Amino acid sequence: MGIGTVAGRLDRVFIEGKQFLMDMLSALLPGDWYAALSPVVSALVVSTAVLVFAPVSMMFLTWLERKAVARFQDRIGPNRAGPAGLLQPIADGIKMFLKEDIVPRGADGFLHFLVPALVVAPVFTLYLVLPFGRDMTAMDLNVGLLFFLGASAVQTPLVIAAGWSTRSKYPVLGSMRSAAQILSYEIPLVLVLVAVVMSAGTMSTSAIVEAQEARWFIATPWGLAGFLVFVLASTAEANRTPFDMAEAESELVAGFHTEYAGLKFAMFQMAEFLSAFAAGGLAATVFLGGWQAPPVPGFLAGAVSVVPSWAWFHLKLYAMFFVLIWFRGTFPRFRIDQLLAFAWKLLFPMSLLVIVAAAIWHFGLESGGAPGGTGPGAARELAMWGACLGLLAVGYLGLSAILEREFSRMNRPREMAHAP
Amino acid sequence: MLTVKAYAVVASLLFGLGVYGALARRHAIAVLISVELMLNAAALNFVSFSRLQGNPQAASGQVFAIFIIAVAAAEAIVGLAIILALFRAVKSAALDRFTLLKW
Amino acid sequence: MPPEVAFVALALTALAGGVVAVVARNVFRAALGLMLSLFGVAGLFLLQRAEFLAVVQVLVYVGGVCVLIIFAVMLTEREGATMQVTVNRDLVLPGILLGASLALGTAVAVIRAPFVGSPPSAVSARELGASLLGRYLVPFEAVSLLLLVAAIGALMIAREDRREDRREDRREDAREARREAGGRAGE
Amino acid sequence: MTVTEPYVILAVFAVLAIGGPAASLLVARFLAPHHPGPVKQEPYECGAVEAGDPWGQFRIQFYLYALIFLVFDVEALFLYPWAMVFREAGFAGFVEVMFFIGLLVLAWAYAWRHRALEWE
Repeated sequence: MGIGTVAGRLDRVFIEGKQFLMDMLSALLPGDWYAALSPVVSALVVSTAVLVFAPVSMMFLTWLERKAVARFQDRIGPNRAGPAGLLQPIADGIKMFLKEDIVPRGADGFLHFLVPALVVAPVFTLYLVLPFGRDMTAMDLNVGLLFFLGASAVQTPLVIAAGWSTRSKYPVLGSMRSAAQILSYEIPLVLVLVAVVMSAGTMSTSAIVEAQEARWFIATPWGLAGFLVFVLASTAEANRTPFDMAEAESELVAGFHTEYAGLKFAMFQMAEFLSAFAAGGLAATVFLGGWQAPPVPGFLAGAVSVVPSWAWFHLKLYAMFFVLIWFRGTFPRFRIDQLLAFAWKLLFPMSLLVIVAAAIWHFGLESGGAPGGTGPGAARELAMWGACLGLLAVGYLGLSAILEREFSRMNRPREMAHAP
Repeated sequence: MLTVKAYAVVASLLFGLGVYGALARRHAIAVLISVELMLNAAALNFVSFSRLQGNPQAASGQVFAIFIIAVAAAEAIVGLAIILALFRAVKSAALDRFTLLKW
Repeated sequence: MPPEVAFVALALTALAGGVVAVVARNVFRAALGLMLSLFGVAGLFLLQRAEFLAVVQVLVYVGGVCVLIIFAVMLTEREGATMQVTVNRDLVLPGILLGASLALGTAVAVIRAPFVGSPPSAVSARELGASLLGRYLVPFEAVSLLLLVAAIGALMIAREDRREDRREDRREDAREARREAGGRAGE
Repeated sequence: MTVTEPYVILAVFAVLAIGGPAASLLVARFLAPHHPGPVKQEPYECGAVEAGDPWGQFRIQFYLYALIFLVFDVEALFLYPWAMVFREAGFAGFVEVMFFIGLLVLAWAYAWRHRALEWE
């Protein structure tokens, strides 16, 4: 067995694992039973895989984040439970289970239970459409990309209901702010992905990865700008620092989940964490080539192809998540007015420009032969880079000049409207 | 056997619910919610009946459903803005309190 | 799993949500009922292989229209303005009669009509795009105009007049102060 | 990985993804202690006595953001079908869509101009 076959087997290890389970089932069950049950069982296997993957990664990620942030702040971080504090998430989980559930007086008791029970479900569904490796998309919908956006849009009403059901001021205010923030940042996110769909010609996440075989989308001018917009907007949508306005401890206690204790609180925590992680996964999928190996010079190609596709995806996923931790460790928080102005006055017009740049890029390159290559093709490509980046830079500089002026005007001390 | 009829029956029941709500509710926003239900029933009908036609026409039904969604969004935007403006004037969202133009 | 099971579950979801939306006394809960109903209808779209529509339904309706409605509910549920009676008593019976007769009438008509449904054929977003830019180009551009007008109009109507607002605030403050004073006297 | 119809997996997944958390919340309800008290049950206000009902203390600003969001969300929904056929539609399609976007950019400019995008 050559290296190639081993690598191939390794690449398909999860798929074959599932096939093995199904084969075992078909041996155990009578034929017609198997025929009736197999779609359900197959769905069950896939669902269980996703539903186990998400919380387990979450455990590891909380540990990773606490350790990393501790290092940023010159601390050690969790180090008591297990080696290097690795068992800390489990200890936390048990603690959450055993904590008293406090429901504030006047709360809508039914919603107070229902919302935490529901809040993780849409986040889990995000993982259904992420291609974890070659042929490893749990549910390969032909509208996968929009499905992802739709599932994350469900968060908004849930957040509002979570705050509203407590009938307590901080959560109610926090939930309104959260909702306004999620809505504001969703627009640039949705628009930037239009550029991806234009280029890939499909909305299926796995097909988008395949469309990047020749060139990752981040290696184009619109892709580069789109990636930046996407990362900023999805960080904000997942309510992470520096955009965690909704739960600015100094102003709003803990935002919309202030009045939730014990496992209910853990559910919100999990939803937030996992949606940030999934957003990183989507960024890796649509801009960083998903499970594709990076393009390398010939002599390295053999070495690169040994690494299975799912490992590449995870590498990119964790790299993206590390960037989020990095943000958290280094950036101070925005003010709410800055936050919303940033979404509407900078990211929104920039995302429209990304669409225009993507169109220019394609019209420019496709009217004159294949992209890439040498000779006149390369010169044309260079010209297109210049044109697209020029457009984006002019837009960015113009908008930021306007914003700068607006903010300096706003920050000037002015008399209070009606001082007491 | 699932046919167009099954979907159409669901749509008509939804529409009936919407009609009841739009008539009997006293809260202006509740009436708007009922209208949204009716619009949704119509969209459901468009999609299921588009299956009756041949494939080249199947897209039409869905295009209409998309337009319905867009119009429903515009309706919600303007309708709620009007309700909010009235609320500021009357301090209530009850439809029978909006008697500014009545003598 | 046969599609019939999914159909029944989704249809019940849509109808149950609809019932909550039209009978719940609390308008916030009515909005949540609408959300449930919209989910059910999205599922029915998915069952008919209208994937794009199903996803858009969730994205725009649940994530947009419902949120807007909920915000409006919160703005109108100010202290003292919470409505105790949410139905118009004179219209309940006519409403039930009209709604039921319309629903049953169309349902019976539909059942007796000679419709024969073809099996669901998926319509890709690609075809939708082609017809939006082709046959439906004018309505497509008109939607943009409609949204522009709706946005500008709603912004004009909904935005509070600042001066009036400030006066209102002061009045609120005075009321609050009076209430507080009264409360202290009562203690 | 799967050739089954999308709704099968979605249905199974929905049952598991909603049922799992709900079940664990129910289990926690039995495991966790439950000693309510008048002070513990008070809405959290940093120790201050609560004043006024939090339901209905909102600013119209939230509504304005939701409104503008909805406008552009609908815009985006119309852009996706175009993006799918971007190549086939060619330059003519691009111009048509730019007209579509351009009108909505007017709405955005109006909102900016009239300070609807501002948080004060």
